[in-house]
Amino acid sequence: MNRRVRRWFFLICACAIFGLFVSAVRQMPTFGHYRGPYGDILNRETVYERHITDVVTAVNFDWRGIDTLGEESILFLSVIGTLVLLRKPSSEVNDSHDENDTADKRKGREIPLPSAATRVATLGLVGPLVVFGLYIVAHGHLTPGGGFQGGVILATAPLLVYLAGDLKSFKRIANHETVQIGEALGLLGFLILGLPGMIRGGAYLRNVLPLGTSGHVFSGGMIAPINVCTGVAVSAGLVAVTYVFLEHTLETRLRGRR
Amino acid sequence: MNPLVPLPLLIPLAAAFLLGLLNKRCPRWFADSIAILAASATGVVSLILMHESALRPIVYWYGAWTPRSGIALGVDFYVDPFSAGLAAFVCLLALASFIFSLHYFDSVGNLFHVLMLGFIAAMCGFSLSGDLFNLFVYFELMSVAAFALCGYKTEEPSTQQGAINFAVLNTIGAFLALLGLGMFYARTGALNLAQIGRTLGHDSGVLVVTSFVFVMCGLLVKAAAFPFHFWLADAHAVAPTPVCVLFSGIMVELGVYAVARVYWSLMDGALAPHRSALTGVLLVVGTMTALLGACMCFAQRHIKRLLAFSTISHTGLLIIGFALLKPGALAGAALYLIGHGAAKGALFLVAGILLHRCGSIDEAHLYGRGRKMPWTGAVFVLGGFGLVGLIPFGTFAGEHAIEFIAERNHQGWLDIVFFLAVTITAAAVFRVYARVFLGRGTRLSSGARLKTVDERRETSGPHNHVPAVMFLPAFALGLLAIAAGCIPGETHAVLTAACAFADHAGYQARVLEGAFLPIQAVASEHAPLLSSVLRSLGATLAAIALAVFAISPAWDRGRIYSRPFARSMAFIRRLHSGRVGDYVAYFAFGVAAIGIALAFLIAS
Amino acid sequence: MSLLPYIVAVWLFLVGLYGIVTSRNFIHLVMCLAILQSSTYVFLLAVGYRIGAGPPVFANVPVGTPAVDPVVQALLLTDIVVEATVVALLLSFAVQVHRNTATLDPEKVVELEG
Amino acid sequence: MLVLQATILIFVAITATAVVFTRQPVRQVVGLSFYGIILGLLFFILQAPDVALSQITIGAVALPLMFMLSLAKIRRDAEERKRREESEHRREAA
Repeated sequence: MNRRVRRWFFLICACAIFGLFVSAVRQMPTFGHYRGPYGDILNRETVYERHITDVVTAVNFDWRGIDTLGEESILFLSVIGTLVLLRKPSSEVNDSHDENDTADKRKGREIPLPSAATRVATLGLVGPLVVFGLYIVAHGHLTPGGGFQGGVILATAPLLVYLAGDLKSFKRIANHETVQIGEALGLLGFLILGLPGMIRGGAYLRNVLPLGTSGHVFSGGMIAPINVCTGVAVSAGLVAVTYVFLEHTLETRLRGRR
Repeated sequence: MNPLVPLPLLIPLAAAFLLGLLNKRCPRWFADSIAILAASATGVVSLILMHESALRPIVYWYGAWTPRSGIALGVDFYVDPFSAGLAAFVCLLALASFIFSLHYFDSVGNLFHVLMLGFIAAMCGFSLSGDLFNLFVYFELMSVAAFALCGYKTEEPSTQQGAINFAVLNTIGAFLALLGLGMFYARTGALNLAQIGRTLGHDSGVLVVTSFVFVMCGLLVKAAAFPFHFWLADAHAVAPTPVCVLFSGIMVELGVYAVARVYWSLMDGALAPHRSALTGVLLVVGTMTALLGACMCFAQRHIKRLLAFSTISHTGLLIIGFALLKPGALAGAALYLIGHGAAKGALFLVAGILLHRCGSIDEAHLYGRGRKMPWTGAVFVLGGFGLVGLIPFGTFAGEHAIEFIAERNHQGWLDIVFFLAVTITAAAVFRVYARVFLGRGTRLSSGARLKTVDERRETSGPHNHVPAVMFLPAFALGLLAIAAGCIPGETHAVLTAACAFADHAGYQARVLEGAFLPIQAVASEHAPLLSSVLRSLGATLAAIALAVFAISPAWDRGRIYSRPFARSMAFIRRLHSGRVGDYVAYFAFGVAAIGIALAFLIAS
Repeated sequence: MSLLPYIVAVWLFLVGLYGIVTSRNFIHLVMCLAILQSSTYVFLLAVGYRIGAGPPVFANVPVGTPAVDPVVQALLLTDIVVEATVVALLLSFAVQVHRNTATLDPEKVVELEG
Repeated sequence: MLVLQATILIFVAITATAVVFTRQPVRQVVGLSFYGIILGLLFFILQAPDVALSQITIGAVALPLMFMLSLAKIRRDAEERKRREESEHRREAA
């Protein structure tokens, strides 16, 4: 199809889908009048059953915990996939290094360090950011937030190090090996935490820890440890992905600096 | 609760995480053995589950959240012979491709194994899950693993193109399904298949129909049904051969299975009075898929692409088997799935061997170069017989059952569709066999190259012989394709399982109340075997004749006299343009057409 | 108003689809896919919304206070992670395409045809 | 409240359309980041603080970052290719 035909063909089909969709949603409960039983039951039961005050976290890690295991595996596989896809082609592994080196030097491509003020400011942010991320991870079952969100925040810390120009530390923190170990460990932890419930005769991912008092940090049984595992896996996964994309630049810059 | 149920998901996942943890710190043989061990263990567990669930299906609630007063709180796995059997078949094919790939993939440590294991876990979870959102999660897990595996050979431009087409189409499909899921959730407030089905009752309003259409179209993208099938050939043509075995042998078929599962568990009550409408729409889809796939298959010379189009064609036949919406036809489709998966797996492995030995996958380049590999050629021909549905093969048993039901429902014309599809696809395989392994017939001019993929060798090391680890899996799959059709008592067992599968009320009672309604088995009527045997022999002969004709000089001369035929063929080929924009436009067309047709037929 | 969120959702879906159909750049295409995915966010949240209700967090309010549906929110968290992962994979494909063919235009990268 | 929701919803639709119709990738990334923030806002208003938090961290920060990184990688790729071609030219000339 040429582009014009394709566009008009698509627009006609899109109109049809739109019409179909609108005629369908007219039969849905009106906006703002949720009536299904599932959510309401969970809202009512979670605090009694699980001593957790954030129901969304409870749904993610307890009621529908297996979904989250699947989702973490998606993250894991996609990180592995990115590593595989962006690996250096075998033809580029050996040659072209020297050439690049000289070329870089000749063109004066060394990137200047950020100014001292920027460095101090960015590096100074790392500490609070890590604390904030850890807080979000650890309080997932009490207040909004949890493994995912905290994990993502934690993952931005190494990037700040990168932005501050401290490339060697960044490379140390974020290189494939360490990060991948972190991710795999987090996921294995999640997977293993589900097993005791099964061994005790219940079912996979069944809670076996004491539930504690709701509202306290040590409450909700298995949710907190699973949350921590998720946090580790998510932050490691995101660091890994950004590192893969940055790797080449990083190497050139490190070489330029020498 | 039966502690075995989550294992088909957990074993491969654990193995994947473990290998991800060790990565380069463990030697290659260790990764190989872990992967093979995990696949076999999962297979054994699935077989045990299949056996245990034969009499009564097993429902497993994660976190021990059993339903309260008929409302599901957690996520369940539903094990019946179909779902467990599919998981077992996944593991079997995975085992074959793991063994086949012992010589493969030296370049990236053990990450290939990690991806494959994740892929296996996703497919097992996908077949066992009883929750709509959980199904979506495994759909995505399967997709992500599949995208990465498909784009594995990073140095060829075509690889990325195939992988992008695959990824974009499947992702759009997944999110369309998710919209449908949201509509179901708004209507019923439930995510569990059984509970949605119960809440829907007999409502067949436009909301329910549209939601179903969205979910179904999302799954049909995976199933490569017309007009969502365009990604499949591109993805198969570029993926590494061992991965193709899983793509063609089971992943695509799982899409059809999921449509069947969703229909029988949640829509059968609502659509019971309108079955003929759904049957009509799906028969059109299935027929188009089967015939288009067959035509495109015959027109290929890139062997993997040829096999991929034959997969499209046979998936169309599977869709027809489901579209009849009868337990008998469903049983036939299940048999057909196993028979076809094994045969197609064997064919792909032979293609991999050719690539290993000769460094090419093009019919023209390979002319006569397989003459020194008579046994490999024999497996290839065996696969061809599997595709055409010769009598002892699993495909024969399946086709026989489906056609019997079709005739009883006054859909006798489906015989012709079946005949054409299997004849043409098998003829393409025989043609390749004659040219490559016998060195007979006209040569394809390698000058008039079609724009297609230039495969490089996927393997390193010596190429002067066929290693046993490559030949044996192919041979075993070929034998399995025969065995799938001649296990005594199989037809009856599959029919019983199909009746349980299609028992809408029984499914709900089993999941939500833990009750067990006795299965009302359809007495297996003895279909007239003789006519089926004759038809299968006829199709085989026709396929051979067509292949002989295709390699004879008469074929080239005949081209001049068949302008309209050639022109329509060229048009069909132009549709498969390899441009993702076109494919997405066809996707929109498919959704709109299926949705409007179904809504219109049901409303009237 | 009662239909607006749903219409916005399907609009996002279709506009994303339109972007993909007409895209001349793989990076642009991936971004359109991200937009398309966000349609499911809007749709699911709209489905679970309840006028006048609070968030499903009972840290400071007693149980029984009207709250919106927690399930769709949990689904969304999964959904968002899925989006990020798919985008990462597609971007690495795009980078590879450019490395191999020196173009990002889907119309020009045609290796698989017929 | 409803008016606020309606306004933001319409704003979401407009921003999304703008992002799709921006054909220049770098500008589009900025738009996407903005879109992520507005979506996060919408989620807050629809009483979903958990989702809003992850939408803002992922949709407004992580995703645009990934896009930027891959754009940078592609640009560098193009430069390298050009340099390689130039040096080949020179070699041929010599």
